[in-house]
Amino acid sequence: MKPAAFDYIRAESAAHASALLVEDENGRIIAGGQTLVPMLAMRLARPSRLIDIARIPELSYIRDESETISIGATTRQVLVEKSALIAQKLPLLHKAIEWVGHPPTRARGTVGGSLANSDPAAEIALVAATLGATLRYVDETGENSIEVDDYFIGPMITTLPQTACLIGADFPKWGEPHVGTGFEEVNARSSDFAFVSAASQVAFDADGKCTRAVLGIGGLGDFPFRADVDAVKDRIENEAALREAIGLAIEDIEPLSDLHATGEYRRRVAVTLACRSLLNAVREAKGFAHAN
Amino acid sequence: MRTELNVNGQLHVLDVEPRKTLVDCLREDLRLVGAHTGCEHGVCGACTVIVDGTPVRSCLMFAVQAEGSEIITIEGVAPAPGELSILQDAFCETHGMQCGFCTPGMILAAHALLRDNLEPTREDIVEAISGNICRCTGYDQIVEAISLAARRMRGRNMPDGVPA
Amino acid sequence: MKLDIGGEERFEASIDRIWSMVNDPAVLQRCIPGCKSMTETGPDQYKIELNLKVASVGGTMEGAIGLSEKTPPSRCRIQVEGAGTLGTGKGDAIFELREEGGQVVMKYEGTGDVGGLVAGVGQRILKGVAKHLIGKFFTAFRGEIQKAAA
Amino acid sequence: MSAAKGKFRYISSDRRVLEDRRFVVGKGNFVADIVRPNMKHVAVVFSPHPAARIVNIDASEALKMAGVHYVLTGDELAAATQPMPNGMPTPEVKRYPLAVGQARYVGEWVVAVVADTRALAEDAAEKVKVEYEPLPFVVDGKEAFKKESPPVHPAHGSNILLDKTFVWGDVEGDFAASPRKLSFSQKWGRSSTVPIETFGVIAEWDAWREVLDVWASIQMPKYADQIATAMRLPMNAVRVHQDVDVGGSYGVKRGIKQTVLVCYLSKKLNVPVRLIEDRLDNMRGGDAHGPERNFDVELAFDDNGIIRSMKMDALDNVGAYAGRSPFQLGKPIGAIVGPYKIKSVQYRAMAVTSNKTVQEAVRAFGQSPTNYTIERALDEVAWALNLDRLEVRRRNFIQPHEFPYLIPSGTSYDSGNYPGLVDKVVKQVDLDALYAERDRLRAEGLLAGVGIASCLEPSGGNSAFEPLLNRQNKTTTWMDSCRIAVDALGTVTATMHTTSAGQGHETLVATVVGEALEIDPEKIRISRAHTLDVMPSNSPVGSRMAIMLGGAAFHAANKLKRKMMTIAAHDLGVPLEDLVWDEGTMTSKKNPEQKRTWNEVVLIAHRHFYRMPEDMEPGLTAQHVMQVPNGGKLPTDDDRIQMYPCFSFEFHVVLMSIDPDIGKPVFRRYMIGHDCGTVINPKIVHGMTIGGIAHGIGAALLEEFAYDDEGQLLTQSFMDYLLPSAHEVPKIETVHQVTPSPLTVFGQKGSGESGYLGAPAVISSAVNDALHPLGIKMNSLPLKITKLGDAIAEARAKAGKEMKQ
Repeated sequence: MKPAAFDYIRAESAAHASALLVEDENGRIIAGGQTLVPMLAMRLARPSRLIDIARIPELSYIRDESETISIGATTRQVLVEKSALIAQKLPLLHKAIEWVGHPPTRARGTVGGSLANSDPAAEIALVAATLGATLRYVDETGENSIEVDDYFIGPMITTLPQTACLIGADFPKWGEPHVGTGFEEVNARSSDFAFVSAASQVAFDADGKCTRAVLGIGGLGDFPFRADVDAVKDRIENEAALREAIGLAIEDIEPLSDLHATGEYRRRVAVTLACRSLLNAVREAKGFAHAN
Repeated sequence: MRTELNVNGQLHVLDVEPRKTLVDCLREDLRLVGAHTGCEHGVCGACTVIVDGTPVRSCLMFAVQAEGSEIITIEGVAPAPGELSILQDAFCETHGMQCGFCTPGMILAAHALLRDNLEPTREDIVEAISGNICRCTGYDQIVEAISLAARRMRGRNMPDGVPA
Repeated sequence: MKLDIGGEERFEASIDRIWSMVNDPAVLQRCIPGCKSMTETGPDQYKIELNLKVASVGGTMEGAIGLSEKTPPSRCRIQVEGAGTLGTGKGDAIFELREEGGQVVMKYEGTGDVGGLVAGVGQRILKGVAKHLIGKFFTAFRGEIQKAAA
Repeated sequence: MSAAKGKFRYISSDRRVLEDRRFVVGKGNFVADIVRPNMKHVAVVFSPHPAARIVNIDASEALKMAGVHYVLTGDELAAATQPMPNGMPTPEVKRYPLAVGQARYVGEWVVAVVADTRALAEDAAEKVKVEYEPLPFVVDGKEAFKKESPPVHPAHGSNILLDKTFVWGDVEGDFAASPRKLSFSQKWGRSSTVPIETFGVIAEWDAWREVLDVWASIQMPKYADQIATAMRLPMNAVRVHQDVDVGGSYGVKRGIKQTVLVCYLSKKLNVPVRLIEDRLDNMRGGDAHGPERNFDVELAFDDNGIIRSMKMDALDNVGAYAGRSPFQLGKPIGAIVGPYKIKSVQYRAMAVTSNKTVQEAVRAFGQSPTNYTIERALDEVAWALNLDRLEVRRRNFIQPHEFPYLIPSGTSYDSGNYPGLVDKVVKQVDLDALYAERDRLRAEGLLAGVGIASCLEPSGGNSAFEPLLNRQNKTTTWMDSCRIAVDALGTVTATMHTTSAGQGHETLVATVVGEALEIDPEKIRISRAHTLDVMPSNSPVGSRMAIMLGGAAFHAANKLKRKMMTIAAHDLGVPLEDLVWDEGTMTSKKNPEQKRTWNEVVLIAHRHFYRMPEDMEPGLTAQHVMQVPNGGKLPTDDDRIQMYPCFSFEFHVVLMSIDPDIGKPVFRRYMIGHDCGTVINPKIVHGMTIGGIAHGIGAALLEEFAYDDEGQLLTQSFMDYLLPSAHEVPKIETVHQVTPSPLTVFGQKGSGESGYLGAPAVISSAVNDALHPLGIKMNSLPLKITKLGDAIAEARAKAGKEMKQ
């Protein structure tokens, strides 16, 4: 399990990384490498050149912007895990991050790497899909962005242009007074990719009325996606109504089926987890107010 | 490719192929063979070393990427030849191993935990070593070793946070 | 690892046009993802060289492609077989063309069979990737139709 | 252990393990740590087909590459070496390190490439073009057994390597006389021990000395013999270095094909050659999978739950070649009735070849699957009669006063107190409270179950199954050895003659020698001889080292002690019987003024020959070769055999719950009662037991070498073959009991396979108890989440429908 030979270069900036990709279409960006290196070792991936962006200082940050929490592409997952800002302002990501791999992989793995590698069951991707994050990148035309809804295509495949270097992701902050989150996942071992996962965020107004609810489901389809539960937000505590709405929302998804979980399993458990995550989010929102 | 590696406080100047993983470089070029290769795809943790203060998989990192980082391997943990660190001694006290193959990685994972947390719960310990597979012990005596080391380190006449 | 392949595509073109495209090695070469070369070895038999690339994953393959059981302009069978750094692959599908509401409907159904490295380490994502590659084929195929129309 | 306290000086006391010091600092001596000058590296090309004729191999591209030295094919290797040993009398099932003419499973090694580095060898391996013609194949064991299935080895004529029915006792009579009968089937899935260190080997041929040096991560009896045979070398030309630390084995580190491959290459190229399997090589082509076994069982019992007779069919799908794997059906014959008084047994042992990876000896050598089935049988009887599962076990247990107990298949159990340990565990775990907790969880809407398993661990391994299953094989010698020397300055060195994979043999020998000589074990140096400095050993298999190496060390130490006392007695002019030994000082009972110290005797033996007794050799060495207690006989004509001598006992109780919507089983409580006789080192035994349970948890819930219908192995990496991490192993409580064996020097029994023998059985028992209210049972391992989840959903849907009707 030794990788095929490649060249290595440290990019000085995202624009430099993109220029290097323009120069050689078989180049590949590496940041934390926690997904890419196993593929290199197995020779599933064989780039001509690795373009290392891990040390570009301006790509690692967690910033509180007016509407969003903005996270740099090479921000290590461990920094997200330990960030008080994330815990406070992006509680869903805070909840999800501990499900990502295990401590040593979170020490190297980056937020951008997880988004770029687009695993159907990746937790950060799921949170991005659930909250409707915006992904920013640099390519030869300059800085651009893609909405997460237009981003994922399938396992490892995204709409990110071939010459692009992802630079960050902006996760919308919710301004409501009472926000709750829920994150549920089933896997064989806690560090494995989820069979299915569900992430929810709900907001309640001061009168105890649910004003907003979002739900994302991972591991079920080719990529994590947002399922529409807006129609049931008035009945958000009604489990039967939730189950029905979720069932409808995922009806057209062709579930993944593999050695570890059948398609039927994934579809069935997706409903259960989605429902649980929503109810947990509701409980949390009603239980205490998130000071935003 | 010319690469400078800072390992256990010593600077090494090496010529390595970019495709050489850090673990292979440590083992083959520096002959520091305490980090072991168990899976070479980031699951087993036998190759764990400490890079810039955190335990990482040295099989998921290329040596060329490690330039400029501070690397600590198991060979850099014992205070002196023949003298064990508190943690290493605790692993001996509880027999927190059998074949010894996962042991260096396990100790480094624990080392990093105890640097930040001298009062770890069982759950903290389990989480800290959850990326290190031990096929022999069932983990019980490993958890016990780390817990014992924490106890002993708490009792030391040293400020918290100073690694053993 | 067996993969079920199947679907339906609609094209704005005449059935004869689509038929001739499906049977044109030059078109196939341009549409099959990563196809580097296609050399005729016999009637409806070709040797192919692929340089597959899906995001990070990629590898070279050599193999053969054959068309058979032809009933112009409505039905044909395509068989592909290859081996390379990623393992082995086999595909066997029946294409059926019919006209419907001024469009041509292409129905395809068959199985793929993947062995070796990818089957052994990539079973989780294999189906998703296969689907993507088929999608890429048809995107390119549509491009060919437009190119011809332009 | 408390019973033993005071009786021993070092044995049973909670002492450190000598080996640990080198491991905690990363100074183990693993095979991958060893570098030989000018060493070359091997990578292999594997078959992507389950069955295919090898039409052509074109290595020209690979050979053109700089740094590439050789490309070896199966044809060349087969012409130059003997086929690898074949346990069964099936001469047409030939096995070579590289496929010859035909590949028989996905992952089989077809070509080996030698290059300056492993990375280069892999580069070159990609360039080797192998042309295949796919052939019909079979992957399922029951299919392979059928006459019409494609034979994996056409020359052999069928896939059947073994199909032998044993009848011990009046099975038909007992069945006819029993008022109740039941039957069930279940399957033990294909998993293995999967050590974190893969197999690795270095061979170095010295053409001038004519010695082949071998360093390997090996745990195999008769390794040097097998190398010499395969390489057609005299055995004294093979030097296996046994001081290589083995990074886990649990049975499977037996890489003879890997070894023959590098030995040949080293000889051919005249350079040291190394092959360290990478994880993919190991998983698909390391030939180290474990048993995959279908069971069909019929039971005859009475209304009280007393089982009179059992018919068990066991069919093992051994993979593409025979090796030793069919014998894994033979070893369980020595404990075929478990700890129960079943009077008669019919046992049909079937082993078939298929187009899957080859099996190797796995921890307990087939006993754990059989225990899983015996325990299921006890549960089935209880369910059939609506009796308590533990009560049924109690009624069938062999009682303490009945030992030695002869089981129908001819093996005598040495000692045991099964009800005693069960009582202790029941008390400690508070079984009633555990059931109450189960019911409380059920009331909360969870599925919850208590699992119970009481199993035996046969120990002190010999190979009595070999002559039983293959009458051409008369091997009945199965020894282990120890040599002790006291040097001229009086320090003690003990030598053992096998490798170690974490079992703490150095500690074992030091403790035993220390005990016998009454000196601090930490002062004893333990050395591992290479095989040209050899005494015979059969390596640590079958939980044998505490018994066999411990026994050999004890006897050697006593011989040494006797020699020292003889010298002292002679020097003092007193009869030998007059001397007492006290921490190495030999004192006259009659006249305590008269004594010789350790150092005085050392001086005499090494330097003052004039003070030595006549005819006594100078120096102080002693050695002992130990044969397995009560072993050594051939099977009787009616197929009865004394298998292993000692029988450890373990009793597991668990509480598990399953969220019915998810299907993931969760441990709530895990307790094991364990009795392996006198414990030599409590830390080691504890570790073995908990580690065995963890391994059993893997086999029961997570681990499987899964194949699809096309014969592809889908679990070649650790991303799909799932080993338990610290999260998956619960806190395990232990209860000890010591029932010494009358057959061993300290009363010790084996414990190297403990935990693993009962964990899969108890987990299955708990899960089936949890599923009981739904009216379903799981009949195969591993109990994967999706399998459970889907079965529960189906049962609930069915129940829902029935409710509506």
